[in-house]
Amino acid sequence: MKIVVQREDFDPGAEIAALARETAVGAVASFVGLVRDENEGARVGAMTLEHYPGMTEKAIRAIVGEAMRRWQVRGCTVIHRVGELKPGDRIVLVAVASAHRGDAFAACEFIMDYLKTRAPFWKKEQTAQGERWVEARASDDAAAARWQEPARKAV
Amino acid sequence: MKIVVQREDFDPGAEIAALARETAVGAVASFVGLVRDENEGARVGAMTLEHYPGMTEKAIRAIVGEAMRRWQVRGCTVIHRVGELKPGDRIVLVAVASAHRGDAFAACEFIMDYLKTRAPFWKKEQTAQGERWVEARASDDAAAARWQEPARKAV
Amino acid sequence: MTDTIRVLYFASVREKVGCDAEEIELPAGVTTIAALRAHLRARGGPWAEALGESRALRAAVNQEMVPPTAAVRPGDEVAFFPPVTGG
Amino acid sequence: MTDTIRVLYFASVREKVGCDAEEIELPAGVTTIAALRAHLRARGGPWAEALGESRALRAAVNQEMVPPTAAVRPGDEVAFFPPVTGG
Repeated sequence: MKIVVQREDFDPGAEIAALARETAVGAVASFVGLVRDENEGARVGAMTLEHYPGMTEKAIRAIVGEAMRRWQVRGCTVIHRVGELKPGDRIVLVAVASAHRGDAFAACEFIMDYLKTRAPFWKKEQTAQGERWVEARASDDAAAARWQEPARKAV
Repeated sequence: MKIVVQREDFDPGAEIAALARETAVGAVASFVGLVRDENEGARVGAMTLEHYPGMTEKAIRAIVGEAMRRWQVRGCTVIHRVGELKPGDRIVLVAVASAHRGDAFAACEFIMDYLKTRAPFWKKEQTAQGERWVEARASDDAAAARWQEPARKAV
Repeated sequence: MTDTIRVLYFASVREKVGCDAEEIELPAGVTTIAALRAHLRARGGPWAEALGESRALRAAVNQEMVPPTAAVRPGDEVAFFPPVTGG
Repeated sequence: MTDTIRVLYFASVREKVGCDAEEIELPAGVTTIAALRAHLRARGGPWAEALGESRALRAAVNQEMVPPTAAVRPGDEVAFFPPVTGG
């Protein structure tokens, strides 16, 4: 499991190749999130990503651990950038290696959905109308809620 | 939409970067399928991928077209190799670019599931026990069936 | 206009019949994939085996996957093959 | 043993209170996140606004996200922040 929070860019191809090195891996599902030049109707010129050092890595490790409990995962890489970013810049990479594609896809999407709602990152956008903190989306909560396991009955 | 069937290897990082070039793209979901060194309990030394030239490209184009009808897709790349492959070799890449991650993930997994059951490729494995054609899996049919839309009522 | 069709075989079907493509005359009365398969099977030997009724085969007409009830017409390109295993 | 806790503020909360971290004495009777938030809000001014009851804020104790009912003990690291927006 490789979890990194950094200011620098990353290389998705190199990360995917590193996960594919083990010959029992038949599937690598991955996701790259990028800064869009438009959000909620305003042009975005730049963005600053703030985080909670220490807690961030812990939170991501817990999310990945939960994914490994639920699915057959042979390797996982999460890289999240912080600091100043411009439209087109990569923000986040989640890559999951597994023997089979179903596990790889599910674990990758699960990690992204949980990261969106549980990892302490905050985005501030610079637009023509000034700076603004990005607001959390109800759709992200809904996406994460899909993965909730049925509650166990109290005994 | 880029669809290629080729003997040569491909570069997932370069393909993902090409899809990410448009700044309205906020998400690129991708999948890389690889030759495993073990299948159905036997060690696999090599594999040959046969296909139906002409129909293959058509079938993949139809699958990608269906994905674009169902989800917001801003770009899509499918590369599938044929010929001789060894354990660890890449077989297939599906990469989907979208404004949002939900569309990118769904379209990418849909294309993989349909490709597995509708694109005319056949795998033959070389194992210590000799050559054998890989048999289609019921689990792949089940994975593709998940995406079936409810039938319209006859009028 | 021609009365022939082109028939292609892939993967294990191709290996069993020992042939990857042939031109054949479409016999009168053979108008569907199922009928064509029965016609070819009637050649006996490797044909009877490769296209045996118990085999779960797929077919395509003019490069589109079709059910056994699909029509076959002169000039068509028809293919028989096992369920696909790419990806 | 110390009676102080470390309180951290992030994003819009940090900007509003004009402070990213402080050490405070944990007052007697303040034993939960909700009570600590009310205690800080009682400072008035930017505190009342940044930690206002109508704001959907999140909290963490020792770097784990917790509900408002969670316990706060001397020595803890507590953080207040808006809902996260990474990824």
